[in-house]
Amino acid sequence: MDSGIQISDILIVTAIMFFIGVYGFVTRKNLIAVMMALELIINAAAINFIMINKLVFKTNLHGVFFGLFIIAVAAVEVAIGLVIILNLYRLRDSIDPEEITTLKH
Amino acid sequence: MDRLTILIIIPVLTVLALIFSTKRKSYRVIAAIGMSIQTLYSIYLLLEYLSIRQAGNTSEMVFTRSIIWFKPWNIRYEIGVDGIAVAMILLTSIVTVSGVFVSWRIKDLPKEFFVSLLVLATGVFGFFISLDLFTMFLFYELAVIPMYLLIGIWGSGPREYAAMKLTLMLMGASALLLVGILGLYMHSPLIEGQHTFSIQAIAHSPMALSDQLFFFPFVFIGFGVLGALFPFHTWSPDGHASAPTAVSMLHAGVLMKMGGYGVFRVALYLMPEAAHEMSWFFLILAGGSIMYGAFGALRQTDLKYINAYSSVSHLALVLFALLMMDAVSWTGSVLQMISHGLITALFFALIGMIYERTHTRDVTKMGGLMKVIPFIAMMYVMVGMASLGLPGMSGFAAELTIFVGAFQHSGVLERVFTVIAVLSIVVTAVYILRVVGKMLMGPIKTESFYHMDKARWYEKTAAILLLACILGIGIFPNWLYKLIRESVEPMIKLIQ
Amino acid sequence: MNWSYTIWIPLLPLLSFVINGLFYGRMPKKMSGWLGTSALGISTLLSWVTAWKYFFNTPHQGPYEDITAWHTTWMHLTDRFTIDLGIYLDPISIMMLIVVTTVSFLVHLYSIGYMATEEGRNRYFAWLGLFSFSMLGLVLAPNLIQTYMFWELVGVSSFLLIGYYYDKPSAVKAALKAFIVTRFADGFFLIGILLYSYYSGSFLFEDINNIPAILESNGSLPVFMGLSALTWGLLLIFIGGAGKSAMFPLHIWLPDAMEGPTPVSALIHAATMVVAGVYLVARLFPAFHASDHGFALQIVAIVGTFSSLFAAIIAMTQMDIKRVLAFSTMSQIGYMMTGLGVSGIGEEGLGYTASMFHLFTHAAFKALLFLGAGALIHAVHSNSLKDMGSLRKYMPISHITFLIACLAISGIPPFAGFFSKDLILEAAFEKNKLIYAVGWITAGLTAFYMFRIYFMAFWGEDKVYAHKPHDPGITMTLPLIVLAIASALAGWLPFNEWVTSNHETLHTHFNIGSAAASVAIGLVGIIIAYILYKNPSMTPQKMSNRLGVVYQTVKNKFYVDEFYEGVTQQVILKRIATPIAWFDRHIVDGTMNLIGNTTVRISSIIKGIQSGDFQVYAFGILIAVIGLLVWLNYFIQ
Amino acid sequence: MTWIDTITLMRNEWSILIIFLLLLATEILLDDRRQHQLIPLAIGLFAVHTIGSFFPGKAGELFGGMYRTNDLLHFMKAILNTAVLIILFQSYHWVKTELAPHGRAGAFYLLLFAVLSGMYFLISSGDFIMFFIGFELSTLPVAALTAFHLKEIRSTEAGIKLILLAGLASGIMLYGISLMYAVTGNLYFADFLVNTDHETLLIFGLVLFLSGLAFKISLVPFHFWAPDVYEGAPIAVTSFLSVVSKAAAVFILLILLLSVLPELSEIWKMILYILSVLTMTVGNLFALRQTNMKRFLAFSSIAQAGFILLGILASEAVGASTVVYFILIYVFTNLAAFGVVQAIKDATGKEEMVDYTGLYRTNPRLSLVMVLALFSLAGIPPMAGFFGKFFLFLAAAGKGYYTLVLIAVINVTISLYYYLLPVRAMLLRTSDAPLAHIRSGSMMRIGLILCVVGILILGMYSPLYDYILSLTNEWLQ
Repeated sequence: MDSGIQISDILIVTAIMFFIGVYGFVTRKNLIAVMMALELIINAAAINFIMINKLVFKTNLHGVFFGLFIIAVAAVEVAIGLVIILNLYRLRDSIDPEEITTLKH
Repeated sequence: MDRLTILIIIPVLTVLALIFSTKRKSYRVIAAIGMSIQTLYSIYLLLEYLSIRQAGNTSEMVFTRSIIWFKPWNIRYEIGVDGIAVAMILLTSIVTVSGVFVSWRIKDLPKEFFVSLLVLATGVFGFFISLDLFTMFLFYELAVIPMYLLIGIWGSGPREYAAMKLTLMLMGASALLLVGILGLYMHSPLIEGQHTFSIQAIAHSPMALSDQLFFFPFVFIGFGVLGALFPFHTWSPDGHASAPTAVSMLHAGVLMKMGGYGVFRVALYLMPEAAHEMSWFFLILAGGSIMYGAFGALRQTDLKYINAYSSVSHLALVLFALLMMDAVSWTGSVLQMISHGLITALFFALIGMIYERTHTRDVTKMGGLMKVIPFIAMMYVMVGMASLGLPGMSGFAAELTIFVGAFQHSGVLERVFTVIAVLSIVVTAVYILRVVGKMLMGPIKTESFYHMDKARWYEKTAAILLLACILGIGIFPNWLYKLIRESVEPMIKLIQ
Repeated sequence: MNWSYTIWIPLLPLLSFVINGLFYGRMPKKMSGWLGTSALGISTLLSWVTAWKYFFNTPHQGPYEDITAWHTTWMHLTDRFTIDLGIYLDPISIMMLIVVTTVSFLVHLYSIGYMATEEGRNRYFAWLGLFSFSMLGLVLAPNLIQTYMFWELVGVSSFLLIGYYYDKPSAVKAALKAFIVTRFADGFFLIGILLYSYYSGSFLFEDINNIPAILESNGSLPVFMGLSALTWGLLLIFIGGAGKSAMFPLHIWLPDAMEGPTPVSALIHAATMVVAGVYLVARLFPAFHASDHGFALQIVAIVGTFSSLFAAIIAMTQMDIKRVLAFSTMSQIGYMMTGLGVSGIGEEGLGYTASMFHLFTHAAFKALLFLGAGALIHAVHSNSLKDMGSLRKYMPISHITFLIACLAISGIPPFAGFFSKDLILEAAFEKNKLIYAVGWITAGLTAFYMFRIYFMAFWGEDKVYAHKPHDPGITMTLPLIVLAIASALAGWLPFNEWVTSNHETLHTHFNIGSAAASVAIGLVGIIIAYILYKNPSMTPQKMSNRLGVVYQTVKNKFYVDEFYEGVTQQVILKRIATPIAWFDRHIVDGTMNLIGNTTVRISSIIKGIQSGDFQVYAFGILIAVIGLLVWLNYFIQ
Repeated sequence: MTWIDTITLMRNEWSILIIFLLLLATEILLDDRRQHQLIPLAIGLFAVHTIGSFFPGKAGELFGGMYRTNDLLHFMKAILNTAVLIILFQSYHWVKTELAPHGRAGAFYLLLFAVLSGMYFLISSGDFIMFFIGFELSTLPVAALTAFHLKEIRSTEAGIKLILLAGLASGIMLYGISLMYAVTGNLYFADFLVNTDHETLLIFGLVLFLSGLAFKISLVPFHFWAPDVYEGAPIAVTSFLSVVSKAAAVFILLILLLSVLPELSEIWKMILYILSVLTMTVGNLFALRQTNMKRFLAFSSIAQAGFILLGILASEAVGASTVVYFILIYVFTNLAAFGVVQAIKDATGKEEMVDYTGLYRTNPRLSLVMVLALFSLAGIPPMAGFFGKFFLFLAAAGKGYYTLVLIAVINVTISLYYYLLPVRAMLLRTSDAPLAHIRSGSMMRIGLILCVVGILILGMYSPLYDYILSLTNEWLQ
């Protein structure tokens, strides 16, 4: 069955996602929120892969598998990230990006 | 083991001996022995060379040896000497050995001092024997870096500043030089599909004029900085002022000669057309700074500054003569390099001795030293006379040759600057005699100067050795002239 | 005939220099003096022998030929420019040989006594040996470069000897002045040599003097300001000569040079070195004469004449006996230059011969005057004429010899000076009346100032002396006597047979008129001096007061020194050297430092980028990515 | 493809996996008090592994081209192994005293080896999936290592910065890959760009993708994380980051550009050109005024990366082999410097440049090692660094990048200035309170001696360079 979705639409959507993610990444004042923004970025890529595979290159499943791997790895990444953030929270009870600027110049 | 590599082996072995020796007293002895052997060996080399020439060997380079090093780039350990190189090697060894003697009483970290001194010497020797641009460049940098430590650790005054400045300016120069060398390599003739760093090979098929015009300035300035080319000479006064005696000797006596030698062997020899095209510009720089340096020296009161500026003036004369692109003046400039090497070395040695006794280098604070330290004072007068070109001393022979050679150019620019160069000897006389009059003659100014210890044996050894060479060349210059001239001849033929 | 032994004439003094120099300090007392003296004695003997052989014992018809007695290649620059060291014998070089060795020998002898009490005696004799060697090398030179080399060496030895009392500031100052002024002249000398030899293609005198050959080998010579390159070369060379011979305006070093020991003044600054300039012009006489119809020669004549008058005027006012003699030397050398200047070649070569003759006689009586003055100074321990008076009572020998010298220099027959000076005046008379007039007046002035010092020193009222003056010992009186005999009789030598411009006998005819004139003016001078100074009186004082500013100007040597002082101090040092030094330290070096500092400053300006806030970093990355995209787009389109 | 192939071709991966499992097992068995016994085991095993990795293997593909290897790749892995081995030697004392007591030594080694295996896969990845896995595996655990000092805020901060920015980078990179995928429809390197013309989308993808890699090599302006992380992380990790992961990233970049994306060369050459200029210059300018040795070395290694790009720009065999050669030299040189920092930190806990004042008088050997390392970094003969740099410039000049070379040599001069600053502190100056004499342990000594030998020999010993070149030639056939 053929839905009316064009690849261009997908790319536009994911591009928007991507930039929302970046925006969030740069602006959020809470590390957890930053992590979430990061997820947006990565998932934008994942969606790209899957949809491109689905809509353009139907012959094989490279994109889909790539998508799966991306999800897995993203999970790992978040896990490690959260652990470190947790540790930070233990050291000084705050997860504000502004706090962690002791290393500079 | 071929003849020339030994020139590198001896200092390296000496360095190793120093590193593994532990007795504090023995360092200087080891260094002295090593360098004496080196000197004897280079004299032997000279004789060997002469005999080979006698035997009728007319090839440009002798004792040549070429070992492939980095095949992909066709980089070779290619060595060989002609008369010029032999002369420079002899100069280097003599200056080095007297430098070792002068620094006999070095207090702080003697081992490290002699090690760096000898590493420097190694670099210089390697530079003079190498016929491969890569090797040459390698030895060049090897020779420059120890200066930083030598000035920085054992220097006086604003030593850190001086050392850093000297190193950066010379290394900046070598950066330019590197670009020039790469250019030479890339435009060198293809031998079995490979470019080459070999000087001889490049010289026999130079690159197109347009490329030469691009790369010539890089190489000329790159070496010129080391040869105190205006306006890149300012490292040398500060460097001299802060450097310990022996280092000033090597620095002015040998290191700066590498500049002139490089200009001569690489810039002019490998890019002659460009040299002809651009000589006017550099002629103005060099010819101008002959007078410039002399007048600069006129106003200094610090002995080392005076001699630093006089070096600027004399080395400008060297570059000036090189730019004349004429057999006689080239020979003259090599002569001038050698004679100036000996003279400045002796100058700085004596300054060191005087400073050791008076604890000042300010001319205006001294006076009447002739009475208390007659030997050193007399030596100073003599070397001063040599430096202002008194006949019978090496300086005169060199300068006369340069002037005669330079005068064979009837071009207006050449004429004007030749006249300026000749008149500079007047200014030289003024600043030299000013020092002699103020410092050595006249009444003794300071109470403490009445009793100074006389020159010690090692000081005398160094001074007499150098003065002997100066006089020897001055009275019998012809053999040296012949030696150099015979090597200059083919180069000139090739580039014209 | 073998002349190669002549090499020993210069070598022996060199030997004495080397030995005295090396064993300086370890030498027993007096040893050095006798060593030098004996060395010079031998060379003197040799040179007399040489002269005898050359003039009387060489079979020659026509001119005396030039002999290269010995030579070796010093530096073989190119086949054209080969620099030889050699010994070149011809009439003038042999004449100079006689002068130099004899005077030097006598001075050595004299110095043994004069310097007996000095500490650095060995040093003194070493320098003396060095000087004699260099001077001999100079006169024997077969080519210009050798001339120049020894020219420099005599300069140095003169520097060292003037600065003999090196702890005396005035002596040091004088020494430096002498060296630097002459060195300045030598700079032009060297340029002249190079310029000339570029066209002549050789340094050898015979090639240089052979103008026609040069002209046809070069085709047309470049002309600058109406003078050919050769003339310019000769003029530059003459500057060198003028420097050494203390011609105006390069004379300022000579009076100060009197700071040296008196025998040195006698040897270097009266008899030998200062006439080197004259000798040089004589050497190149054919060239001077031929190029541009002797234009350069006219310059020589003018400079010479002016200097002679100029110096004579100053000499009348000086109170220091040695300075008077110094100026008189300058004036007499002026005479010699005039002689050369007005001379022609061949049969008109009277001036040449006369000048050489005067050089010869002048060496004798001027050396005598200086040594005599030395004796006086030795006796009264002062240079000033104020401290001398009626010394004739105490030191008869000195008195007689000094008187002879004065008569000689004043040109009173039958003493030597009369003949030579008279010949010069004759030559001048034929050439140019004005020059003759000046010379004639100068002769009068000379007589006046010489007898002024004579009367002031040996007559006048008795002064109070620390200890009674007396004639010096034999080593000092002997030279006086010898020289006195020489300056009395040298005039009778047949110079016109020996030393002539073309080496052939020159037929001179004694011109009674001009002789009478010059004798007359001489006598006038003497008489005036007699009236003024025979018996102490206030008249000289009054006269000088009446002259006022003029007198002051003259007494201060026309303020020439002050002028030079101003030029060197104000212009060269303040206006040129100081700015250059400043420029170098601040502008050139400043730029280099600026480059370094700018780099460091930039790095501290941009440090803010590394703010430490990772969100800023992220933003930076984003910008970078977008920037790259834009940049690439720009390229792809 | 037989099972035997999988072993021979993947022997590095297998052996590291075995070591990994062995360590895991022993760690589980050992109780925390005896943890330190783990250390010699780890080092010993890994030493064997390293030596083994130098034997040339055989070339081939696995898993339908997802994994491919050849002698050059083997050699690259060997380089990485050597680096890690030296780091293990140098970190011995630190692990023993800081980690083992808290029973964290095992974790450290496991993470380290995990990262290393990730790099193996990254280097010999045959398609973008494998590449991505390798890339993440060689990044994420490092973040954990960076934050290994749980009690230190700086360490944690560094960890956070690394993990987040790395995430961002990989996100960008993934997006780029996806765009390229959209054009090519293929993820295998082997025939990645066949029958595709250069659409703008592809170029966009390429740019985003390269940005990701540039981040890992810490090229300006993707370098911001590097100094902070380097300064915050434990020295062992810092040296790992600055040497090993940088090396791995450069290798894969080299492989991708030269063997996968050669058709796009004029595009990526433009990108690398500007990146290299920026990297050299900015890196140097920042390094000028650093006072903390680790941060100082961080910026210096950023600048060095800029020089490496010259080699990649030169491309072809000579360029590639020069890059590998330079990396090899760089490994020894940089680790020597970090080793000295580590030794001094272990003994005195100091890592500021001022603390090094007058070091030569008390610790001549250590400071000599440091001086040699710095001179080598500055490219002073006869140290190896000189040859590496010279050849890079030579390669670049060979392609006519004279302007770039000129910029580079000027940067070398600037870099000389700041490399001389520690030398000045250690040799030229004398301090009234210098650091006491340090007796570093035997392991540290072995590590340092290895480095010094490398610095002195590698440059002069030309056959090595010929060998690498021959490998590169094989690979590029």
